[in-house]
Amino acid sequence: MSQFLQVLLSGLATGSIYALVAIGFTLVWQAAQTVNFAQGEFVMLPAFFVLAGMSLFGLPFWTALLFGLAVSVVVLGLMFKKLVAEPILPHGGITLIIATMALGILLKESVKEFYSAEAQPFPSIFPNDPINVFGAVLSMQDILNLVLSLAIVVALTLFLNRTRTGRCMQATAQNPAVAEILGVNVKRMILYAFLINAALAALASFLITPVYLAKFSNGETLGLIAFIAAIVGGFNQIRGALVGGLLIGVLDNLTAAYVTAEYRAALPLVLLIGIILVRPQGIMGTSEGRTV
Amino acid sequence: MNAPVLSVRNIRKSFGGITAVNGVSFDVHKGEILGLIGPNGSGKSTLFNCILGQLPPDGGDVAVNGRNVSGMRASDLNKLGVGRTFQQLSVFPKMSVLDNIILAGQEHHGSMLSRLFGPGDAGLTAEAEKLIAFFRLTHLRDTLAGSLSYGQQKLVDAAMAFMAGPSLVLLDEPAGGVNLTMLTGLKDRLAAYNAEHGTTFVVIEHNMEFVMSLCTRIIVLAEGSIIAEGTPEEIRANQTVIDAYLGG
Amino acid sequence: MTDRRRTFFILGLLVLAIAAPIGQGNYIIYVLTSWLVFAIAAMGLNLTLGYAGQISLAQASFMAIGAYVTSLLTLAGWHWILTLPLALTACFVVGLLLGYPALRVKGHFLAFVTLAFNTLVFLVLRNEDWLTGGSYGLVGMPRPDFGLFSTMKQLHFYYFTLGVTVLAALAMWGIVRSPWGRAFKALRENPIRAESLGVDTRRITLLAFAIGSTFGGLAGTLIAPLVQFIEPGSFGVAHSLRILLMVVVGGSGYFFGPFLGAAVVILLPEVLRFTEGYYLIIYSALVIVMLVFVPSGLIGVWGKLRERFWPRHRLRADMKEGAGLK
Amino acid sequence: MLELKNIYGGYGKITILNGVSFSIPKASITTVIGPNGAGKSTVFKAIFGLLDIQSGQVLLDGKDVTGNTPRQMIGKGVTYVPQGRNVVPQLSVYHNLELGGITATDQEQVRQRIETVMDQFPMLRQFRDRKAIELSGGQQKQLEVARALLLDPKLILIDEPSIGLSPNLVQEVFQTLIRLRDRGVTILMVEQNARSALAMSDYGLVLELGQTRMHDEAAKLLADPRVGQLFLGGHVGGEAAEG
Amino acid sequence: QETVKLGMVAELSGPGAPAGTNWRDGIKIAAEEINAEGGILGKKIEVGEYDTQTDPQVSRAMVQKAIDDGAYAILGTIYSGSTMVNMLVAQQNSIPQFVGSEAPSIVEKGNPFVFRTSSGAQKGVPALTKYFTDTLKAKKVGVAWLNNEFGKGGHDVFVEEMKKAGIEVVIDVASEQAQTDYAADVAKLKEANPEAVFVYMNQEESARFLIEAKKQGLAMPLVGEVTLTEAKVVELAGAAADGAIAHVGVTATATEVPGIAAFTKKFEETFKRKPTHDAIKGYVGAWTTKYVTEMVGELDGEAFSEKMRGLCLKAADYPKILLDTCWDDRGEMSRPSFMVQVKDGAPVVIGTLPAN
Ligand SMILES: Nc1ncnc2c1ncn2[C@@H]1O[C@H](COP(=O)(O)OP(=O)(O)OP(=O)(O)O)[C@@H](O)[C@H]1O
Ligand SMILES: Nc1ncnc2c1ncn2[C@@H]1O[C@H](COP(=O)(O)OP(=O)(O)OP(=O)(O)O)[C@@H](O)[C@H]1O
Ligand SMILES: [Mg+2]
Ligand SMILES: [Mg+2]
Repeated sequence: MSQFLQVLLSGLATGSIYALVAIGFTLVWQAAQTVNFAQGEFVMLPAFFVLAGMSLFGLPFWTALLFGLAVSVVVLGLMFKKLVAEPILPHGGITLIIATMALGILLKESVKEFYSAEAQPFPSIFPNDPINVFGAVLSMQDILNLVLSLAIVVALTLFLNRTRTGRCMQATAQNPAVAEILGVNVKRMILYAFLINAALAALASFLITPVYLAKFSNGETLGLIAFIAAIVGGFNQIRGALVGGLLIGVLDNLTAAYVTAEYRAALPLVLLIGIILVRPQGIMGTSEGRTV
Repeated sequence: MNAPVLSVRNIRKSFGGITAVNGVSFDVHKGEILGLIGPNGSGKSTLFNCILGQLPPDGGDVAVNGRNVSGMRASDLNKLGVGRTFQQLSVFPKMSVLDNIILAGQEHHGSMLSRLFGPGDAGLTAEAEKLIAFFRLTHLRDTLAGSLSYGQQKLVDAAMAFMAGPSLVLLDEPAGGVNLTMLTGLKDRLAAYNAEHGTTFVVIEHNMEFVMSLCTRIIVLAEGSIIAEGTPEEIRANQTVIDAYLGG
Repeated sequence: MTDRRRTFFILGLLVLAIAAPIGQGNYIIYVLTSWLVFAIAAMGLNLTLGYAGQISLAQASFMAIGAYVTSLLTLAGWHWILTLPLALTACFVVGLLLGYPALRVKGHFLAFVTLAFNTLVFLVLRNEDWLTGGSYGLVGMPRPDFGLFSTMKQLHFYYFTLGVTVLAALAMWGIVRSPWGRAFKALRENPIRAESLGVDTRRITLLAFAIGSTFGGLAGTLIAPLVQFIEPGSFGVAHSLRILLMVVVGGSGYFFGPFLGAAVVILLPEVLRFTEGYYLIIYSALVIVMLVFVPSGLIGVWGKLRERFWPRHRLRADMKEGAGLK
Repeated sequence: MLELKNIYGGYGKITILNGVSFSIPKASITTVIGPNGAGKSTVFKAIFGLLDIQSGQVLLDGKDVTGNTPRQMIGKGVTYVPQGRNVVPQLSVYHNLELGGITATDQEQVRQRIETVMDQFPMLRQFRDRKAIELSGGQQKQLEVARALLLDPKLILIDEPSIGLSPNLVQEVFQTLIRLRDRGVTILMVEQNARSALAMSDYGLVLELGQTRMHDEAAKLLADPRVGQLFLGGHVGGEAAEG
Repeated sequence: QETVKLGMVAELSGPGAPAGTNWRDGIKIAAEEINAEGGILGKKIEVGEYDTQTDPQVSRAMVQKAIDDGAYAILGTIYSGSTMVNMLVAQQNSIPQFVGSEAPSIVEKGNPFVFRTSSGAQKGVPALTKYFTDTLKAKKVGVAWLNNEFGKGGHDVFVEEMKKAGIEVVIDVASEQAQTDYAADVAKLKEANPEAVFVYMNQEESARFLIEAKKQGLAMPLVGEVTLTEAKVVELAGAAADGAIAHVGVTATATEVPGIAAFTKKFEETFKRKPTHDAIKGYVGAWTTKYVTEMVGELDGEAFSEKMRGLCLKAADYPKILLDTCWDDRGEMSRPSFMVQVKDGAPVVIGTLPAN
């Protein structure tokens, strides 16, 4: 029983991490109608900015976090938008997707070559003391991850749907040509989307790296699972990311504990294929409407 | 008497609370040119989509030449000789005008395998070029269809409908955006085709001059139901239609 | 390009391909051979992605299926040529299966579904070690021997591969030039409209995957005797991504794109050797730069340059027909 | 009000406009006609900053606005309704309307105007909270036309508003344009529904092969047998178009 | 010929990069030292670097390339999957090859040109058996391992050994490469409650495992082979690594061995980090090449491999070999090894095991 509870709670904790990353996917989708295949790397990188801040400039941890956040927003938000997204978006979605695949390789290899190929420890923001819940163990960090991802989902949903700026962002994503002739500042909207995404990625990075350890290759599986979480939950709804993330986290742990460890990695994939066959828009998603 | 070319029985379709088509039934006989008109949102396009397998209707039956085709996929219907155009522009933007038009005919030539091993154009280039010339697009023959003007794309769309030699064609607003002179040509072509091959047409159109001078019979739809049916003269004089649709 | 110029161009390429390995070391020949093998895999993906518009990140898994079928059977004493039909059929059938999700989802969703499929194949290959040798892989597959022509030598194996590549390219040429090719493009451009014109989009989608996958499988049947060792890790997602980048870098939707793309991906590490570990960084940065300026791939570079340096403004095509209203 | 001086421009290497020149006075309606592919829509794009202009000038109230961005043009009181479908698919009808007034400083006024246009096109009120993509073709066009009326423009560029609209609504739109003109707004319109359009216009403009062929009072164009023969379906002086 | 070319073929990029770069850097130090002492047979050595991208197919090409470039011996690779393929090429060309791989099968293929620089898993893991039977006196154990070709090798040998020793393996937990969430794994171990757990994973996985084990309060001894107590693991896992025990072949912490201390110092000065056992392996491989070639007296691959078989080198005579080392006629090596435990954040040698 306590094993079951442990597995369940740990699953929720891991799931909230997937959710944090998956939110980025759904946000970029709603605000730019594209998919960032480098999202995993976007989450991998900010931790290294922090580490670099500490080791290169000798910053104290909290200052280094702010530094990391700032650099992430500039590099992963501003520069990504200016140098990659904006020039490639007019060539079509698939081209941008492929560009972000290449970008993923670029970021990963750069960290490896210019920082380190080995994993690095990363200090935790919150005390890691175990908290006992009916015989199962959770950490403060786990609980905060959960709370934060919930809060972000609520905040972003409100922002996108209840503010004019949010709706302008959606308009830009869905039909940039129309947004432009209506006088929406299209470039600015795209910038907002990527800035928010970068900040979210940095936040996720700071929260998960104490557990994941900082390593150049962290983004690979994380990006994939988070994306699957986003699809399973429903790509066009921010809250889908939370639902999908938690679901995958829990199911993954349950499989590993009770079904098969060898095929554990297959579970999210099978879930993905299953969901796509029965409900392509995802659990929380809404269908995109009329096609003819 | 022969079975009607198209027989629609009690088609219903609603979208989350909105009834788009509310039990529509009608027959179309061989050689007819039937007009389908009605206010915006009265369910005309939805009706087409239900008839042609692009949308599953909530209820009702469709028969083509006496054969029940409910639930049949669009491509299979097309092989039975039913062609259509769409209200929105729907050419293949990154294919040349010529390729667009050949494509419209190729699936009717030979079997799947013979299309793999046969000639690259399935022997249709000459026919396609004739159509291109008729619609005055010769200078754009090898241009990508996506870079044509609105009206030109509409014409390519119309040309595609003639390609397969269909026995029944459903046209959704063929006239929108087409220049009046070209439109006269299109109208004449439709009438000639109808006279020559006995092809049956069902036309949705808001251009009354076009509908009235082309169609032999007109059905008026409003809020998903048929509110009037008759010859152009009868429709033009029908007060309900004038109030709901034509305006003063 | 006129037909005549195209014929000369192709013949020239062929002569080049025949002459290239002569007098080279084993390593260079090995590299050239893997270029051909990957070109075949990329050619298949180009059909699926470039012509039919179905993004697939599972091409490496079909190389895996082809390679494992061939390896297991040749290790059991079969001749390569006998394993070939089996391997290709297996890939065709599994390719049909992979196509099913594509009937429901498109674009990036599809990318991830196929990626998931690739991972599943990897897991099966690794975990079912009674059959596949698990993570240790299979080693020592013989190279085929055709009586007078044994491919044990590196150079012979190259010519053997070249022969297979030419046959594969001819088959692909036939497909894309036939009405099927047009139907594939129609699927990419506007599936709903294509369906209404009688194109059986369901069948065409599945075929796009099945045929593309079969080419992947063909590449697999060649990589097994080339490397003489296979293991699940050589067919992971990263390799599918690599093949995808070959297609895009070369020029997706262009017949010769995959050859160019495969050449770049396989040969670039050679050219950038002096940069040591940085070549992946440079390569990926170059890909991004290319996508910014020439999204159609390297095949489009020439046209782009010509436009840049020798711009030709053309009059509208109907100008010479003259105006109706004078 | 608006003046084009010898505009050349096109898409990539192909020159589509071969010297388009005309000027239109304030508070007038001008209808542009011409065969399909003449370059009518391209002229609108050139005015609104959506086209690479190779040479020539666009003047608005005597000021050079060549090469301005769409946002700048909106800032100068120009709105544009393109041909085809132009809604934001996943936003509601109401939010699509709201976007039409996104550049206005006084949002309260925009809200009031939305109420007004919803009175004018009752369908919009009925479907206020539905996604725009779910509307029928003609309903989407109504939404677009309504959206263009939310700002207080000086100049409206409107490209074939009648496509897909039922005849009574075409009349409604034309009446609205006339009311706007009477309030001092300048209107430049492309219409294939040319006879009724010219009938309500002050001026007509014939475009062919990317060049201005004729520019005259609308009534004169209507009466010109050559224009009728070439662009109005050959029935010169025939019965007036329905709708 | 002016120089002696050595082909350093290793995992410089891809997942194997940490191991490969250490291997390379160990060899760099050796090359410098060798050249400072006049090279091999009076000729300077030149180390060509070849990156396998941790891809067996590429590794095969790279060995081929190194040989085309005139390499006299191959140093590498570390990943067993790669070594399995590329050793065929070296064998065909009669080129001696020092590998860092520990998979048992490598020396079982009858390849006379392949030599290990550390003992294979089938030697290392059995050395541990004694620890389980005698020191821990365990009857029921668990095993947590990484499901790749490295982890599976160790796992299979361990399970076999336990069977022979009459110890029951009550719980067997496989995990994925790059796995980050060990909650379910640890929960399972906790539930089964064995007397000790054998942990066989790569560095980061080991660290993540230790962190989760500490969090859930896994109480039994955690025993590993080589990796579990490596400096990197201790750095990553922090306090969670305390108490972990491992059997190691060579370790930078064995500073009582003078050669190792000197190497460690030089390595730290040059590269500003601690050497791993991969670095020491590379170092030993390069030096062995020099020692044995000079014994043979000429650059001859066949003669070299002939000489290597059954060779024993004493650290007293050949100081850079670091420890007394022997190779059998299959290329397997044996030398003394250590038991190490992490105490207060640092690995400490708690015992020495003789060569087996
Ligand atoms: N996919 C859909 N989801 C929701 N509502 C829909 C959908 N498709 C159509 N509708 C609604 O059904 C009704 C009928 O639409 P339809 O497109 O058939 O009208 P129509 O008669 O073709 O109009 P128009 O003349 O404007 O083209 C409209 O109210 C429309 O909003
Ligand atoms: N995006 C484009 N790329 C290349 N050529 C284009 C593009 N858009 C239009 N053209 C070409 O420019 C010419 C003029 O197009 P335009 O859309 O201005 O015509 P139009 O007069 O508006 O016609 P219509 O009445 O059909 O709307 C056409 O010949 C068309 O082929
Ligand atoms: Mg309609
Ligand atoms: Mg136009």
